[in-house]
Amino acid sequence: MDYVVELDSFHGPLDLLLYLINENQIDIYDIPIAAITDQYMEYLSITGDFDLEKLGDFLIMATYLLALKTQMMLPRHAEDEEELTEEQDPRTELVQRLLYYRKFKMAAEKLEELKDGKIRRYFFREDDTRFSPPGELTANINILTELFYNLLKKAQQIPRVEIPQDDIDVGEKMKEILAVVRKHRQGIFFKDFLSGMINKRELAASFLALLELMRLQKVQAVQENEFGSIKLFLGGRHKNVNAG
Amino acid sequence: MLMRDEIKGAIEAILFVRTGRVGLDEIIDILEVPLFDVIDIMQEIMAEYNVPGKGLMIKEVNDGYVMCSNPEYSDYLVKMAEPQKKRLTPAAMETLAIIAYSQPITRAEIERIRGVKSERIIANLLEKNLIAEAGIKAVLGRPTLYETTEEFLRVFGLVSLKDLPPLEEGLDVV
Amino acid sequence: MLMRDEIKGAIEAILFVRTGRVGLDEIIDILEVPLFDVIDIMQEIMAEYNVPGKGLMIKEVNDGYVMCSNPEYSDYLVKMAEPQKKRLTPAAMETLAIIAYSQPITRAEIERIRGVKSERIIANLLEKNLIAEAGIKAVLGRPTLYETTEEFLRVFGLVSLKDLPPLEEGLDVV
Repeated sequence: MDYVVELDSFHGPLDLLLYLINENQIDIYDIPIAAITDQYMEYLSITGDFDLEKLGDFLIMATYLLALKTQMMLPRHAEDEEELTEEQDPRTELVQRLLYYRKFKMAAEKLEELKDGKIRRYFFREDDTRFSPPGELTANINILTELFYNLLKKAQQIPRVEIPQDDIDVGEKMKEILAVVRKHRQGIFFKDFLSGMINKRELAASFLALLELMRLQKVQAVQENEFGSIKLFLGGRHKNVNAG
Repeated sequence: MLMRDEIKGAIEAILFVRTGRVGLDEIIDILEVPLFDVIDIMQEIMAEYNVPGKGLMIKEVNDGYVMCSNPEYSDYLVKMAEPQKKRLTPAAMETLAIIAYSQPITRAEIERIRGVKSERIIANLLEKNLIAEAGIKAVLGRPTLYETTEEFLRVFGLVSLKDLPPLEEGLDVV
Repeated sequence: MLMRDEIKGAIEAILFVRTGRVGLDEIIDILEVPLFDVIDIMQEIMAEYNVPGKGLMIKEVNDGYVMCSNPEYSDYLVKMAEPQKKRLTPAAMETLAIIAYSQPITRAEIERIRGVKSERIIANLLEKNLIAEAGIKAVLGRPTLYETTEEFLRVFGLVSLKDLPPLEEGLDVV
């Protein structure tokens, strides 16, 4: 695959997915999850200097896709041999989200055209009040004080976090995850595993570690109902998703 | 007492001076003329203005009026460089579109549609005065609601939100 | 090629949109019509507009034109609610609050408190003359310090910074 488009140019995981679907000329109602997931993961592996905060959102989608891929590979009961109905298809929620997102993405393009006058539009008089002298300002000192007070209160609730200079070791994180997953035989929610981490680099390292563990099939991630709510099990233990 | 032609001229001047909507009530306050007369004269003014080929138009919006250019000429007006044109990133445009079509809406709802954290973009749109806070949603956590502003209408050349281009067919915005 | 009526309409729209003078050269550039035609059509437009009683006028200024309201109606225009007094955005108020209570302060310090980039807001407050640069902090990078101005005191109705409302106990400003 040629990486013509950098991950950084996508606004989010849904944007990247839509791009892949478009590039491969895939029917959005019948997405080959395995193939798309692999391509998506390839994109993530070449993140480079990617904004870590944004990366977190991409990684959540990655875990979701991997869980979905696992679910799709499960053998179905004999009577399900025919076409899946919409309710049965595990991809339905993803498709809905993609369609919904795409609608706004298209609306954004329309708005841009409107702004640039590519679509006929009204113009109004230039707003010269925007350049009015500061004498025209109205302001209230009590609001100012209250704002600052609230800021201070908020600031004092947030513990200061120093971001370590050294890269957090993904290998170390893999060991940690394995240890935790071994301890929780009934499975543990990934978000519970992450809770307590306040450092973005640590979060990202944990995601990467999890993805690697899943690739090595040492850990299995299962998505139960809700989007984004991923439960982790020791690899190979949890064979039947629907029973869980 | 003002003559009918004077009222007409004064209303034209009032609509011209204001960038944006002038309420019917404001016109009555300023001119001290009965509602009935103002409505009658407005009909006459609008009939004169809103003719194909004319440069200016007058549109009715929520019990008020806005003077704007005739969209026929938008190709030319685009060429007039407006000081500090507001450039928006595609991600900001996307967020703005979600707010425009689904307002009022909370940050969590926006993030659910986009699939990414949007705090910084929302702060940026607030700062550009394209969106504003629109109260609190009565759900757990009491999140802030956002809506688009008059400035949004101005920048995107809309008289009211009704002028937003229709969304793709077959899919309803919840 | 534009028809004469279209050129007229387009010029009206151009003059309307701009608050201030539009040069003859600009009109020619935008419409791509010969100078001679523009001058001729402008004569016609001005003859139509500049009639007693009309709300709008078009004046010739230094090889250009300005659309403005007819001074006959200035008594009414004065009565229009102040072109809505400028309010600071919540984000700008927040930034100003931090500066007011913690001055002199650097941008990095402001951003640490707010948790968002504040460069543009600071530029905006500087432009409004509500804050000013107050030297350089003697730390790595030698960042600029900011403080509030006399104009800030005036806008907020304070005689001096001592009049800032005291903060509640238990919260340290740092």
